[in-house]
Amino acid sequence: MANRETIFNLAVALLLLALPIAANYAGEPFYVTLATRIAILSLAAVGLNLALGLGGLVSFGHAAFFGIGGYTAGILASHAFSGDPLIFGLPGTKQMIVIWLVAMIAGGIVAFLIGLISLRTAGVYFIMITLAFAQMIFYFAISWPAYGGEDGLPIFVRNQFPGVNTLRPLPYFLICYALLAIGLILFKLIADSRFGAALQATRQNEVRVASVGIPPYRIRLAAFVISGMFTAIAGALFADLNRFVSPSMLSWHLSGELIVLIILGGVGRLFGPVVGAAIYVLLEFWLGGITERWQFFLGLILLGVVLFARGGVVGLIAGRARHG
Amino acid sequence: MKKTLGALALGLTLGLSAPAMAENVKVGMITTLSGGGAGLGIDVRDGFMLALKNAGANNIEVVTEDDARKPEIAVQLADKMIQSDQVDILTGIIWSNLAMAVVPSVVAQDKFYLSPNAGPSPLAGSQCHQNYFNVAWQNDNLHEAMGAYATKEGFAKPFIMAPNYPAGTDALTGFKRFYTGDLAGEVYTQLGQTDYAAEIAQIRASGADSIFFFLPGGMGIAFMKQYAQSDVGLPVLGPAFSFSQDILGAVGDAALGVKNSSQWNKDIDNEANKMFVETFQAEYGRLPSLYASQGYDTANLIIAAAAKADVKDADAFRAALKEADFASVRGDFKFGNNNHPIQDIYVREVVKEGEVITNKIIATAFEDHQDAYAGECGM
Amino acid sequence: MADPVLAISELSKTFGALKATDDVSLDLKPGEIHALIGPNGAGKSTLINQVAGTLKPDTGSIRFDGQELTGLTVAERARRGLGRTFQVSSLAPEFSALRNVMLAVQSVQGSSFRFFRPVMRDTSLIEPAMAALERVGLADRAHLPTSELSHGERRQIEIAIALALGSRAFLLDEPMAGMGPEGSKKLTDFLDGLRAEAPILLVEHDMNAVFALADRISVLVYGRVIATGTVDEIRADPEVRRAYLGDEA
Amino acid sequence: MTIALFLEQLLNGLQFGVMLFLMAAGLTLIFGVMGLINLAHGSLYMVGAFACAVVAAWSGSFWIGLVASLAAAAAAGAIVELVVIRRLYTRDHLDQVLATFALILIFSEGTRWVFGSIPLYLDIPTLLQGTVPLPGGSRYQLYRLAIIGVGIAVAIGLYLLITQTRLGMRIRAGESDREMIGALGVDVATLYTVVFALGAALAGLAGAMVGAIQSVQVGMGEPVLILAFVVIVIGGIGSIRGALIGAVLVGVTDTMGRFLLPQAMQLFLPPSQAGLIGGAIASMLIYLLMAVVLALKPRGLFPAQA
Repeated sequence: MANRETIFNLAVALLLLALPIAANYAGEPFYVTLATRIAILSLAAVGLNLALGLGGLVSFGHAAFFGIGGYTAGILASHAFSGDPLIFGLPGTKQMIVIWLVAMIAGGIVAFLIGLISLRTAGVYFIMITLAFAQMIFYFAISWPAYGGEDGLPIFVRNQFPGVNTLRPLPYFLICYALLAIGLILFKLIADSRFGAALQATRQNEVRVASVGIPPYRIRLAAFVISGMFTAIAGALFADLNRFVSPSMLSWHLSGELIVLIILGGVGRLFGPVVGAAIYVLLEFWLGGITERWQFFLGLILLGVVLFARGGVVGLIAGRARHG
Repeated sequence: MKKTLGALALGLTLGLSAPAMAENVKVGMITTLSGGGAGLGIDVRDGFMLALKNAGANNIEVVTEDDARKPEIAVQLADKMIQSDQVDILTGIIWSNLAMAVVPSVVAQDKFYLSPNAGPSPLAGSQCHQNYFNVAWQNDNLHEAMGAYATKEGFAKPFIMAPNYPAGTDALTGFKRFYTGDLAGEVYTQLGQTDYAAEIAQIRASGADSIFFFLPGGMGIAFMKQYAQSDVGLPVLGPAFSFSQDILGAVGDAALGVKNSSQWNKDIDNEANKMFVETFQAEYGRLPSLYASQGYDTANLIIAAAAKADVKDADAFRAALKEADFASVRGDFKFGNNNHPIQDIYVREVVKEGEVITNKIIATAFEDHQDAYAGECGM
Repeated sequence: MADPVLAISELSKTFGALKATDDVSLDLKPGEIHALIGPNGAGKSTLINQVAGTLKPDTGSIRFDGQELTGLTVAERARRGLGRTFQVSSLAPEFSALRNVMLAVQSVQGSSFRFFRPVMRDTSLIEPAMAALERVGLADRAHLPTSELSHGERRQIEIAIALALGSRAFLLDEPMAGMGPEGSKKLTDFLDGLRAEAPILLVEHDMNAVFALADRISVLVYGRVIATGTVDEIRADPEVRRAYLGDEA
Repeated sequence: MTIALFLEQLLNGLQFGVMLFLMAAGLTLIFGVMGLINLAHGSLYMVGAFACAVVAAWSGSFWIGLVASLAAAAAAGAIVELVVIRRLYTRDHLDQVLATFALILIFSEGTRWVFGSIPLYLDIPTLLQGTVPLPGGSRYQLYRLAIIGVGIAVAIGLYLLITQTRLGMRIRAGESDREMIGALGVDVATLYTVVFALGAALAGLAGAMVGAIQSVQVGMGEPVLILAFVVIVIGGIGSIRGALIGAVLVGVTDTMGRFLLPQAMQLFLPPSQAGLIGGAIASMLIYLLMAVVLALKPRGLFPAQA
């Protein structure tokens, strides 16, 4: 089924891989860093897209999972660095794979707890209660002194991945790119699966789903947990990219930005988050280089997209979404 | 008058840089120019640029970028400046949390970092680094000065207050390091809090004889306005941050009489400072703040070091920086073992000069003060 | 006589001052079509919604296959075999007819928590769904989005969904609404055969269909059942005549 | 701790709540009538504060500044409604969140462009300077009592407006059935512009009144915005009564939490630890309150008719 959207998606995937590699060999490693940032934010937004795009769950609190992933990386690395045991005598670690697993589990558990209460509500109430939970965690992180509070927590040397020199920009980019690819494949599989069918139907018509005997609450909760896990892994990657974690990863601005990425790219579209993240990061970088007033122009551009490009950029290019 | 001063200073600086023809230096400035707290970044940048202009230092190229007060953007910009712009020195960061995000990885990549404002304690102590120089103060310094001043003035029951975040706890710790008497109360407010009625009621009920508070930015403005209206009327002490020139205008008469600690003020009597204050006003049409003075000193430190050594020769340049052989607007200035300043800290009082509300030095809290973390630094 | 499949007893529900359901008792026996008629606003849909679980009754009980339904969610009741259609069709509008029915199939298979196999290549879902659509005569429209189908066709999808659920009782809320005479005739024939599979509680305004199909009829007026009986008994019932025709006789 | 201090703190909580109500009332009104989530409400609050500060500095009178703040915020609201917001009524909440998020960026950076980054000066009017005695020997700031008064007046005014006037009738009709009032010949477009401008004016009023005791600077609207959302969600979105009760609940919870929690912690912790931990919990308290309310009543305390 090689339709326009598939071709467009492939082109985006190839560009996101080829450009950083080219930049690296052209002696411009910074663009590799920029592409890494795009890949990581994309992965976080792919996670949110699962809840928001497929399930219609407008979470204004996904920064919570992003930050939890980040703090998992930071805390495990800092314990590995200092040699102090974590809890129950368990040591910290510098292995990314372990960190990702722990981040996923931590993100999943918190998403389960937040979802358990939040999913009782709907609409604007859901938007606001997810925001409230994220704010709770944000304030906790700021005022909890053990891991740096507002000052944040540095990761002195980027964590390790077997057989890869993660300190150099390109290999680290490739790790992030690979995880994004896995994330996109999982998203596609889930969207097309029985669970995905139930989830998308829940967004369209909750009563219908219940009256065929599928419990919408449990479907949504599962989607929210999976979504939180994706975003938590992205948070761990982001911490390693910056070699630093701070409560700003938990701020409501970040939750807003993740939503912005998705709308910019196209809600519910497979590559919506990727396209959105690429445009947002490049705009931020490009405008920031031109003028101190870049936020003003960023605002104007976002406004233009909402008002005149419904369905986001992917929608603009590949036409309306179709469901089988 | 203004012209002669400028020419004189120009001559002085040229005289200094005459021996070795200064090598080119590329400086990356990451500072906050948009969003909350942009005023501080703008002052640091303006002070820095003014110093380059006054010295005619066209061998120093500056790349300036806005971090919007977000750590992850600051880190990204640092990567860009090192990887793409190939800068030799980074500077400009205002906030401790951003400094903690950027500095360790910058110095690990063998670049120099000169802090014009933030001085978080880990960077002064256990995580100090030979390539990291702080040209402002260690975060605790101004609070320590106020603690010493409170002791000297015989206050017996201060009520102390700061926001609940690391710089806030450091502030109260710093104060208590030099004030060891009784406290009427110790309160941590929420970061970003704007209403202080509850705290003011507690102060009134606590039987305090004075108040020490650290509330930077809008929080301090809000507290001072509300406090002045409350008729509590106790003497107020604080660090310079809540009473710097950029904020006093918004607080208005409510700030008059407040004692605050600073390593700089516009009435410090030396040639460099006179020229700084004069030319800053001429250039930007406003009085300089302490942030501007720190930016100005940072630039002059770089100019002086670049005149002595090539920045590509890291060891020589580091030694040149460490000498701190420049005319600081603060007067005496030298670096301690941990590359943090050893300097005098003054007590200022907020006064009205004509229609302008500003600060005047009334006492010296510390002479040649060094921070408390220097001993933890292995250098 | 066989035990009733569905037994509603002493059910009441009020909205503010309005008694939408007033001490209603009725039952549904195996193999029968029990029609529920009454003027607009008599509380027919409210009653269906309480049985299906979308509304909570204030008092009373609903037993299905001898088990109490009170306290169970909509989804749990559906899984026990209560298949319903809605007065205003309620489908997933972006999905095709086929995918709507496939949802019911996956529910029956108890398998909504499968994350990887693409549904559109899953014959174990597609085949039963197509079979159900075929039975209601919609096989050739299976791949169109439901938002592009007519009202009547959406009704048929709902019935196909109830079939695919393998329901052991059907709650059909005005299935004939929005259908032309020919469609109504076909559906009437279809329902006639369906009762052998599972009994039907039928809310319907089309009296030709009701009189043609119903084994028993209950008449609901202002939330109360004023009469229950065979077609002939109801036709002759004076209270029903009064309620419907204003007949004083 | 004395009874007098406790009462004073209660009054502080009430005052904080009333302040939040001024902000939340406009937000909930706009949501109730138009179904719009307006993240840019905080920007209108900022517009009010800046207008008041600038005009008060120019004219020398706080009161002229106050009038200017109402006018400026209402005008800004009307313009935003005409240019942007009216295209969003038919969109889902997602588009509204993004568009009004973009408006925050535009307003904040635009204001900084015009006024710079340095906070502006705005003092309370001479008439309301000073304090009045409270029973129990304490003193209370007159201006804060005035805020409570204004808040109560606004609550009564809104109640009368909605129950007693033609405009209010239309607003209520708009809440219950949007298509219907259009069909009845009411000019819906104008009604919406008026309601939006009214909500904006309330935000502007709050900004001006609060600006006089806080700090007039770019970004001042954002923390208040989040609190206002917490308030209307607790109260039930669209309900003015809910906003009032929600606001007072949040105000009192926050103030009493900040006041009492550190003291309670002192029972088993050293003072500076107690302050830290108590403060940390206090800062999460209102979000906790919101989570509890929504867990028990998913549509808030006073759900408006759907």
